[in-house]
Amino acid sequence: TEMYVRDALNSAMDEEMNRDNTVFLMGEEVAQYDGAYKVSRGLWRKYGDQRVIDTPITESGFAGMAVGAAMAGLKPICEFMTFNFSMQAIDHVINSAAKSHYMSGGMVTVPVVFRGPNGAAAGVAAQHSQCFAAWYGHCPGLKVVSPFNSEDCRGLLKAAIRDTNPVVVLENELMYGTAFPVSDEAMSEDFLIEIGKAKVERVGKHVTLVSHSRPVGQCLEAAEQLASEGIDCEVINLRSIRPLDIETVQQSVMKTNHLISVEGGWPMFGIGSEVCAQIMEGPAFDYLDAPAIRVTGADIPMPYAQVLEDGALPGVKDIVLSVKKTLHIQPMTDTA
Amino acid sequence: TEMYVRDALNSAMDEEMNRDNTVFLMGEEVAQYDGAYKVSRGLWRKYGDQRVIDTPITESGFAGMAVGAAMAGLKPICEFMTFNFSMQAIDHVINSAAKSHYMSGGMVTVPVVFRGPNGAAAGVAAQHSQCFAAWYGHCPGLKVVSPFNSEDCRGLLKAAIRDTNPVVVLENELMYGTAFPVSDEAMSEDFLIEIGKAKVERVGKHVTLVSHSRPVGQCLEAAEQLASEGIDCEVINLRSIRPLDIETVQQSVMKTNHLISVEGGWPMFGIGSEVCAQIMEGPAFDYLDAPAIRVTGADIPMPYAQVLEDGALPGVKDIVLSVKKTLHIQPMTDTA
Amino acid sequence: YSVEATFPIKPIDTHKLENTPATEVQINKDDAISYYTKMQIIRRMELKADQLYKQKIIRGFCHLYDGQEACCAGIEASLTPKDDVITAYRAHGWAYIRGVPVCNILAELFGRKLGCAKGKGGSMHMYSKNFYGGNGIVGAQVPLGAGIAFAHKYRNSDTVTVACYGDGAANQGQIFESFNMSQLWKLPAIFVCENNRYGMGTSVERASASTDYFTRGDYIPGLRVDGMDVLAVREATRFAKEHAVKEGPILMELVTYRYHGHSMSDPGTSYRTRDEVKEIRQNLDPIMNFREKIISAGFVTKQDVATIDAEVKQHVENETAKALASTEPDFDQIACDIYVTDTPLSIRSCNIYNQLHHQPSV
Amino acid sequence: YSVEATFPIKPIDTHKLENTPATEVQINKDDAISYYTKMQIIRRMELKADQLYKQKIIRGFCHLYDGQEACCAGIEASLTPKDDVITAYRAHGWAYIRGVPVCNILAELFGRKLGCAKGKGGSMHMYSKNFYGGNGIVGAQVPLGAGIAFAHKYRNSDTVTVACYGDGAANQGQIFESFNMSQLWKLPAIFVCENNRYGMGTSVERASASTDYFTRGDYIPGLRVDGMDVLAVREATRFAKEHAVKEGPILMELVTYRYHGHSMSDPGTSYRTRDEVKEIRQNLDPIMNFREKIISAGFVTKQDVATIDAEVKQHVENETAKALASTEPDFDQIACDIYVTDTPLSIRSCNIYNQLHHQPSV
Ligand SMILES: Cc1ncc(C[n+]2csc(CCOP(=O)(O)OP(=O)(O)O)c2C)c(N)n1
Ligand SMILES: Cc1ncc(C[n+]2csc(CCOP(=O)(O)OP(=O)(O)O)c2C)c(N)n1
Ligand SMILES: [Mg+2]
Ligand SMILES: [Mg+2]
Repeated sequence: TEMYVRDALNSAMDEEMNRDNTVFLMGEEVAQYDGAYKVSRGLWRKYGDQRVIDTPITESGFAGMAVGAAMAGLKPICEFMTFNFSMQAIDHVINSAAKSHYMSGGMVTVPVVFRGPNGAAAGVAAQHSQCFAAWYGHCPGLKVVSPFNSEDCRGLLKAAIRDTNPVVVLENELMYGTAFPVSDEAMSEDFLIEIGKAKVERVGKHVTLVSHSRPVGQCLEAAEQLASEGIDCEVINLRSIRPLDIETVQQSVMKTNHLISVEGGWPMFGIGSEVCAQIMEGPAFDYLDAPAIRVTGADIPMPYAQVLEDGALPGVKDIVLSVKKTLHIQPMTDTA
Repeated sequence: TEMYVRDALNSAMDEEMNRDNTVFLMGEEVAQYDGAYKVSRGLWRKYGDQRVIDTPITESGFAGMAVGAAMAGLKPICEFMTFNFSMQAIDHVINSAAKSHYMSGGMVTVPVVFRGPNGAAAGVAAQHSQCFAAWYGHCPGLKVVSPFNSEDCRGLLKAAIRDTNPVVVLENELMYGTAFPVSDEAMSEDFLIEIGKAKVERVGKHVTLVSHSRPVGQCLEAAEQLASEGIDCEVINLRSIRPLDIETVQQSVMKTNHLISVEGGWPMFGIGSEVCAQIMEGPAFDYLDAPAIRVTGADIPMPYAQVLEDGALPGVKDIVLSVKKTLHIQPMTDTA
Repeated sequence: YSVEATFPIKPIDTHKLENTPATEVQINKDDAISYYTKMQIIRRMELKADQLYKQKIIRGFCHLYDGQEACCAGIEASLTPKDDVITAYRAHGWAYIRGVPVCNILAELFGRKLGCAKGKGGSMHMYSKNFYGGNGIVGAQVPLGAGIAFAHKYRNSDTVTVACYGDGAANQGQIFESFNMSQLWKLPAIFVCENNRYGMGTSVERASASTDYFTRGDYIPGLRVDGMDVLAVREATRFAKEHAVKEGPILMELVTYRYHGHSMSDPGTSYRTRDEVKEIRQNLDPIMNFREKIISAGFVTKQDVATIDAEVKQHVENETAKALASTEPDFDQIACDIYVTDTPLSIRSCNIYNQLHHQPSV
Repeated sequence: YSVEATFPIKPIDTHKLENTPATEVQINKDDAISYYTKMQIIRRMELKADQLYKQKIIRGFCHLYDGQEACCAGIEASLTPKDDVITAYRAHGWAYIRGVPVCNILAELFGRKLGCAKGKGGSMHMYSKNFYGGNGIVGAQVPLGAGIAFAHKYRNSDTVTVACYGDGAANQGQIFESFNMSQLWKLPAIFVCENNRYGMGTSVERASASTDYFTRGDYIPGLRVDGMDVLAVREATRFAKEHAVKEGPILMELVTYRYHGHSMSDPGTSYRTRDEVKEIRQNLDPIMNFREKIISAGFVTKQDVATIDAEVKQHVENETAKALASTEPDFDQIACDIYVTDTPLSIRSCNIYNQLHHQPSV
């Protein structure tokens, strides 16, 4: 079967709501409007006002309410229309959700899911294009996942909903309309992907590309392109930002001896920074034949104009260039 | 002269308010109460209600107002009683302050300073102990400084106030009551420290310790201790988180061939992560005789009890241990 | 031709006010024609944007203002250029009224060099002197506006700041925080709720426990005004400005309507009926009704209006052509304007091999 | 001895309510003695904490509740154990009233194993069944409380949630956001503003454009209650609970006072006069006045009260001793309780050589 990312997310919520009537969805326009990006299409008609709830545009308030409801034993899925707006509510994500279990010595549990599109969309400029993976990944007490394809979306969102901990699910608007093949297993109602495990999306031997979300696809594309030149890339889809599955990266690096991280977010204190640092500190370091390097979003607020936006986001060409440089292969001038 | 960190900050504000009457201070309890930590002592009495303003406990509102006032040409110093509370206002720090100059194509300027104590204090538990250096450092459009001693505080805060860009000044409550010698030059009313430059606090040849804020002092202590064992540490005080002065770190590493980062914040996507990644990507990498490693806060929400709190924050012993391990010197058992 | 006329306006509801605005307003011919022309230009510009969006010349978010023209035109009519305005992402009309030529607005939407934000901001982020945008974050412009008002007060000027927000935004906590501080410090702020009945797809009753937006400042006095009548809005703003300068903050709810969907991806028909839109277009349109008024007052003839309309149309066409002729921003611009800087800066690109260059600010 | 009595209470101001609470309340002897004893235990516990703070056995933040005892005791008197409560960082009194023994509260303050949060939370973070803390972030507990109320409604139970906040917190935007959603969805929530006249060093008039806190829910009905009278608070809460279950949210302002400074670093004398504190202690003390009442009602004699007081004192001493006897948490605990987990986790310590171990949850 092929399945759109949007439908993968939708079916994950649908099945979990069906399975457990303490699961409910709240957020702006999630009910009657079917979701700003139609991710919750049909759920309100199916589950009604009590379990699919349109909120006012008050992120701090409704995210706090989701956390409160979770403390009281429900399993809220709190949608941020985009994660940019989670900044208005971030105190609740961190101080109310992530820290309460610890602060209470294990007494309070917060089985809430925060989800919504993260990172850049198209033509929406600086305030609507931020990637929050590193910020949320910074904070103990949270789990943070960043699915790439439909299978990831189903398995990780279902796992997130069943998790007793607060989980941040970073979706990608640019992927909602993309279809991916999905295995029968992944279509099962009990298909869960363990949070904290990366996936080797493509086996290769010359260089490891480690990425999350949409850029995983760009890594796969770059790998295709490079394959035609005899360069064999291993592509790792991190899937989970916290916990970060460094072991899978390490094993890969011990084989390929080269590492490049690829992400859409800003470079400084980003996902690649942590991967590089952990690799440096760990057993795979001695296997590196070249320094690990990062491909990232440019270190700028997102511009609106297409030509500038294109330059602000990593593309296949940045990956190809970086692979060739790392492997000391003279890149052709036009890819630079 | 000796000067307390608190007084360094206080004198910096006082002098800049004296110099430029568009500079004003706003925040909770900054006026009549003299500041929750007495950093603004005397300013209200000197400058009055118009320029030293007690706000209600509404961070989102008053931080937004500070940004608006800055857009309109004033130079607000916006105090967060602690940076933990800046989470309620972080949308304004990022989306209103950091991004506006770019989004407006250079038309809007936001000369605001956000300041207050950052990171752990003593016995205040998880919600009051977070370090925001990496979060703010992640975001282009902001400048972020993290002073260590009295000289840093004077020079960086004064530079921040005069800067036409939004600057986040991350102070440290545990240092407010510490006195440091201050040079005559640093007592000058025009003493400014360039934002974006690190300082070599101690010259050494065996290993580079790079740090910011209070842990710089711990690095210096560790260096003293290690000196008695013949190990000569170079200690770099980053001073600025964004821009990050990697050149100074690189130069040092090229000399010492060993690098350890030291910070009070959480490890993942932290300051050390970025330092390690940039070193790996840059010219100093080939000079490393051992992998760069990180000393950080433990990856846990801050516990309250002293014995746990001690274990959650890096200490001199963690630095000493890490130096010895990096230099392949057998640490004595009791330092482990 | 007459040169002056008096019109009745719908009574303005008040909250915690002793005085009330007038129920009749006087207007002279030049002003009337000017309001009409400006509203018409905004209308035409928005329709042009709609058309170009469909042609994929505009991309991403784009929020149109047609239907609400009387709000910005009426407020501006009672402001001076030294008063300040800040609004949300539905900013095209405001940008124009505050002095940005149509070609720079459209060029911004096209992402071109000529754009009023150099193509970096897009639909939501337009600015000009004494106009602070354009803000993509619902509610965020309100504390910013209160801060701008704070600056007026700090400088002892007799100007005001207008901070606009939608009915959806009206529930945001930071707005209540701004109300509180503005009132405590008696800031010269006019808070304007442009109530167009929906926030994206949610009608006011589903989002707001009280839809009497003009009363939601509690201790802040309020006015509820016909936002489809430029004269009512002008009069209310005159009143509000006087209050704001003398006494402190005041709130205006402008009851209005948006014809388009929320943004270009919203057909705007799932949460409201086509009949509703049609009825408002027919009966309450701010431009059509004002046209009737200026004709009946004897300011202009039908023929004159047709001439104005044709000129407006031509103007927007010309401006569109100018905007379309503008090229994309130079790639070098990508890393400029991040900071105000005296010296060039090196900025990290997507890979570590090609640095970007931040030129010094001019 | 009498077993039942009736007392007048100060008239309760109301906002948007047709009915009003009673102006006289009946109380029986057992309840009266129980309220008295509980308030007295809280008072003694707080004084003990003060003493031990000065001895440096308690460290960091510590916010005492003495003066406000009638608030938690009165509310609790009209709740069932299935109703929920959440409050701010001034949480000791509430923790006790909601069932945490004094020794576990004090042990938490000492950072000991016996602490009700295992020593991990400290003064601001105490919890028990149906008591959700204890929150260090001003205002944050209010949407949390609304969310808990949402859960009650979701489950169709007839219980309520009480969410307490201070006069300083009352200006926080997230509170207004919570009001709006609670009213839209008719949640069984009682919002309680414990107005003790100051938020840290700022008096209510300097922080709040309206100090009529009971009216600040706008469309939410409100009560202003003498927060120094346990019976008034009990009656208001009874009324409020009835309303909340049937109609939806309601707000109670409890006018009260804190004797101590804001926290232990605040002597509490720079922003208010010693005379003010003294006067309130003498005339309005919730415990002293209630003692008069129960004596005058014939529930107890002076002698009985002295016995209770002595027992309370002894109880708090005993509990203190137990708490002091408790040891520091095992260092292994440092990395536990971060997550709910079935399997052990390895957690990074401050250096890369010594991993910490997160045990599975029990
Ligand atoms: C904080 C935040 N939350 C959500 C959004 C997404 N969003 C953009 S506009 C909008 C509706 C706003 O409605 P209203 O305030 O009535 O303004 P109108 O669109 O009617 O002009 C929403 C939910 C946003 N931009 N910012
Ligand atoms: C969001 C936030 N801002 C600031 C603080 C610091 N702070 C703690 S308590 C307090 C005063 C609160 O006053 P009030 O709400 O009246 O409660 P009270 O202390 O009187 O019980 C302040 C400013 C905080 N903890 N959280
Ligand atoms: Mg609207
Ligand atoms: Mg108070």
